[in-house]
Amino acid sequence: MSRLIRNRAKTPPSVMVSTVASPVALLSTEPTIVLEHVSKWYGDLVAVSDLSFSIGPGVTALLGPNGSGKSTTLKMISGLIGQSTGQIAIKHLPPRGAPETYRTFGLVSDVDQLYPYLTGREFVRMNALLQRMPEPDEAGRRAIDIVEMNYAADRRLGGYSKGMRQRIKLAAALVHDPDVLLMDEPLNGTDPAQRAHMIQLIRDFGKMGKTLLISSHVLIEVERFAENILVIVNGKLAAAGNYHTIRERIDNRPHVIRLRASDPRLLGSALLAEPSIRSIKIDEAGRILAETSDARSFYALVPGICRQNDVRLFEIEAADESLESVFSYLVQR
Amino acid sequence: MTATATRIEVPHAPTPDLGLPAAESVIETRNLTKRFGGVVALDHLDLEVPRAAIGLLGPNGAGKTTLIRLLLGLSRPTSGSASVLGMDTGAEGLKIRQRVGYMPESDVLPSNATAADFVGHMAEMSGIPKVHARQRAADVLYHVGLDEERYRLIKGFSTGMKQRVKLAQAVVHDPSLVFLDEPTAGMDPSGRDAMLELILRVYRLMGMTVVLSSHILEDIERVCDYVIIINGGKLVLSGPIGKTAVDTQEIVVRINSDPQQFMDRLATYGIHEVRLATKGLVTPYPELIVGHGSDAVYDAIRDTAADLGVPLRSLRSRAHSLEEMYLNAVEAGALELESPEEQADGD
Amino acid sequence: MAIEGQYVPVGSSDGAFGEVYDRGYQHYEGSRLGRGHAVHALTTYSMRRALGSKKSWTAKVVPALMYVAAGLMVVIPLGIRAFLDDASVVEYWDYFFSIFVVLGVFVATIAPEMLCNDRSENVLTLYFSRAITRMDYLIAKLVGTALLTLTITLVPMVVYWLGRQLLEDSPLSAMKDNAGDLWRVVVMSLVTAFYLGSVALMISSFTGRKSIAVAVIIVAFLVVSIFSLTLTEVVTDQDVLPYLAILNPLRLVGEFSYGLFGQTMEDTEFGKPLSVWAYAGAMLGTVVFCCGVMYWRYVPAD
Amino acid sequence: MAAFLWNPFPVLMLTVRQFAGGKAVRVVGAISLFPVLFGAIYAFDPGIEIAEYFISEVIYRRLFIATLLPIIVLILATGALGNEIEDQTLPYLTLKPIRRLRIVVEKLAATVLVATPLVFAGLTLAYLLVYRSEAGGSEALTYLWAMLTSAFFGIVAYGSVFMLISLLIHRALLAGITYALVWESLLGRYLPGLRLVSIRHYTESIYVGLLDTETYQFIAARGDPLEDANSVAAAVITLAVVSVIAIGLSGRRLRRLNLE
Repeated sequence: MSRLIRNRAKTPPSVMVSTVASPVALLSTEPTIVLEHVSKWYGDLVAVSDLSFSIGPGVTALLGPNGSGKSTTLKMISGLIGQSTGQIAIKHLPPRGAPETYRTFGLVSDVDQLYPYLTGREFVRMNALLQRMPEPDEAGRRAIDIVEMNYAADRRLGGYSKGMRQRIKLAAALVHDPDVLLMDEPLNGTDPAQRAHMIQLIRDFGKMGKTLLISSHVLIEVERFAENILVIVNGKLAAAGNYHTIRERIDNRPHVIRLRASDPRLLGSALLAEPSIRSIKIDEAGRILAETSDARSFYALVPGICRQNDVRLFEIEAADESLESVFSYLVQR
Repeated sequence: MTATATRIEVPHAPTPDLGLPAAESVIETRNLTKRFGGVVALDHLDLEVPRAAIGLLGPNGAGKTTLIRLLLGLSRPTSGSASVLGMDTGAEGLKIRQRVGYMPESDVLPSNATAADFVGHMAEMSGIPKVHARQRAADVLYHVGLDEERYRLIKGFSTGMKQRVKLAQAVVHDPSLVFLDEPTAGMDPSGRDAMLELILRVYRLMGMTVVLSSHILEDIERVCDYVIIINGGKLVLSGPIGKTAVDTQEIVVRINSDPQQFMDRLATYGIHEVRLATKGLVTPYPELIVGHGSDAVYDAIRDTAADLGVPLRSLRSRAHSLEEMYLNAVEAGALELESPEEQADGD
Repeated sequence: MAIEGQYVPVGSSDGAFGEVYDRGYQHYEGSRLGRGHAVHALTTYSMRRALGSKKSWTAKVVPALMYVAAGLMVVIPLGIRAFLDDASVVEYWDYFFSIFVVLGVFVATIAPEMLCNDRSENVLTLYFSRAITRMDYLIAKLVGTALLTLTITLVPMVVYWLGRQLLEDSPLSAMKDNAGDLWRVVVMSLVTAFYLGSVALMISSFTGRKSIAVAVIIVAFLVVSIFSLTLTEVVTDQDVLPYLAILNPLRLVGEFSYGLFGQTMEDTEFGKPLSVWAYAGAMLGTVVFCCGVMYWRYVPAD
Repeated sequence: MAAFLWNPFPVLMLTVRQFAGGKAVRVVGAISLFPVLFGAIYAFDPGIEIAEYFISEVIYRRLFIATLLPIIVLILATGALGNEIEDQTLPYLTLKPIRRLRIVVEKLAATVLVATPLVFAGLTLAYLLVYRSEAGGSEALTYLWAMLTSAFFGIVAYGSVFMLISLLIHRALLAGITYALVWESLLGRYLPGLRLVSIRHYTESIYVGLLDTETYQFIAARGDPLEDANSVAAAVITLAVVSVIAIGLSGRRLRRLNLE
């Protein structure tokens, strides 16, 4: 493993994170993809600056607002564009300059054009041939089965809908059974049925021990296939790891919890007696919004308090623990 | 399944009269059919769309884009008829298009023009005199959230900014009805929130009926109050969203401890209809789904948690999410038709 | 509510006046004009865009150069004539013949600007979702192209005509005598503008890529010219020969100008020239043919 | 068709399908029919010119080599790689464990494979039409042989140079047309020095060299003979070197290309 370099992680003011433990954000024991001090600039536009992280097997979501350098990073990892400084390695091989690296990973890019004059089967088979697979037909058939595209395999790509194109692109990226899958907005343009299927595929590959790095914008869907996230803001690493733990780390934002009960006023006043409660708000619909510094004990206390005061509890939910809330905290300036 | 999205609250403004008796539906189709060669894109579609924020759903190739083009009077139906704002699409296509806005899904903006110049031009193309067009374009671009960028070339715009310009050109001529095709596609989370809020403003504040076609069901849930699902060119389901009876709802509980112990304890309170959720979110906390939402059940859950001293991470009732409604209506495995729309448009 | 249009007594009032105005979205109460306005707007907008207004500077270079070239072709002979009275002067009928290359490049640059971007960047979807028909779109683009071409054919010519009259000893009487030349100049510019404009537009309607359209227009003009010239070597019988001129755009424009002014070109490879009507007919026929092709290419709706 | 070729040369077959599927082949086919058109005209009225002069000077040297050949190869060669870059489908080839040089070579092979039959068909048909009326005999056949061979070398050389251009600049087609029409035909005539750099000159040298001198002297005297023509061997070697250099540069360029 290349020597670990101290990553001078300067914490942005809006997100007070308890000290960054490991110098390089290690997400697993045996890393598959390693980036060290990677930067990319176009003239005076700095797209990515001094990025260091490593990703292991399982599903990792690459998140970040538009223009944050997220897709530039994915393009550098896949070898589409060269980095200005730093090293990138996929299973110890550099993505640019060594064609052998392309055996180890498959890329599903967000580019929509394909070869309209080829049929789905021909397209996937061509990818198998270019990967120098011994049995291209067999590999093609297996990949098309996985993405359930047999019914349209012999139709021309020109007539494919957006969802069908996404799936045949996945088949092409899978045909050489790579250990690593890089996917740029794979759910873009798929309809709910296709999306449910694609999410299931991603989860299965994750369980199989493959390493998946997936960039996406629709966080409510990311929650359904990834627990590990890598957030890039303004070209810098904002956060890495399990998003629940990350939420814990953001301790300058008190946890907001929403409750609905039979007697909100009574429950509210009872809760105020607890030392860890910072504030209680009751909106016109009678919902309670409680801010607490110690979420863990709060959840344990509430049932007891309700019973003592004979208040029926209808709803209790963290108002800002969803990936969307965590993301919005991380991206603020 | 997915957490129900929080609704965006926007103050209600009086909706202007559309020169239509209130009850009359904004869009009506009578066994509307459209065939491209052998492929049937729309199959005897009967629709009555009220004046509301309408979600238009359906798998890729289900006929959504074809329907929108027909309603805009851009293509002629093979058989049957359709009327928009009381005007027949076949005969009065021009008049309809003067009072209807359309935000297409694909990239349709000229890269080598400035936003203000182009939106102003589009206003003129809808009959607004040159003097007013410039001023309205600047106003509308400001309202969709573009400040000084509106005077820069579109080619430097991010996806989010381009979507805003597309929305601006759809509403600049103050239409009574607006079709929005995948308005939030490709936008980052904060961009999506802003765009959904804009769409609600267009509906509530500007009083325009909105037909929103999107694949992201969460957006539909947050904005629309009426939904239409089309599959294979046929109407599969249409009706208001989220108005299902309370007692049919299941209760979803997430605890931070051994689920079996919790379920046994619950049994002592006489609650047996409990199962462990499998699909759902990737979450560290096990999720239990309890049968039906009567008061006794809520108390039982509360008391079980209090007895075991277990942190009750989440407790909420859940109507069938729109996604379930959608998947049942469309039966996930529906064979995907040769998508006629793609061919029809691409020349 | 905001006080509509009244004088807002801010300064003088005794502090009783204070109003917050609704800056939010307002409905449009103004007048709404019909298709005519939309077509007019599209024509003027297309013309401005074709010349590169509100675009990066590179789009403005070629049209500007062509205007300069056309301008020089007029100013220089006038200048010479002003100083050396008896200098031989460029005749009206020779003018188009000499600046045909400038005209060709100009048209080959602006015609693709008119059509290709709308197709390649899918802006057509927006245009056809507005209150115009596909026919309106075509008319606006054709009229726009012709008008633009006129600015480089008619305007310099009229200036040249005016210049020559002013140089006469009694300009006013000269103007009356040479009025005949003026209307011939106008006719010549109009027909040529529509002829070159429609051919270039037709070619541009086939592709979304401007570079290909420009290339094909130039190559088309060249190949047809070379083709007709090569044919003259092959075809020997005299009565077929002149019809070959119709194939060659440069020759066609030249012969038409000469015919219009009652001049005859010296005996060229194309043998004795036909009547001016033949050439006018050929040009207008080409215009009609091009419009038909564009109609077929754009109008069939679904 | 030709499925057996997919396995050894996937990129080649892909490009052949690309040409077959698109407008390129139809446009190129139409252009390569031009010589046939002239052949037909000649057949219609053969009296006007002697066959050798017409086929050699009018059809082949002035019409074909000067304008048609560069344009035909240009459309195919710039399309082969240029379209993939513009449509952003190139990563399906470059992000694969194969050498970039092989991609360039297979793309070029596809261009030659598509251009050659069309060009040969056009020329041969024109030749037959022109010689239909006269007993050509073996001596006339040397014209056909010379035309096809030199055309082939022209295709390969133009192909590799135009492919390199399509990798270097964005609007390759426009640049190619300016190169072919302005540089080679117009300037070539007035600035003799340019000959050393123009592929057309070498192609013509091969053609002239292959014609045994007596037949050509008789023809050349009538038209404009090719000044300081190189020997066939020299011309062939030069074109080969030019092609190899262009292919090498294309491979290097493809390695460095940033596919935004």
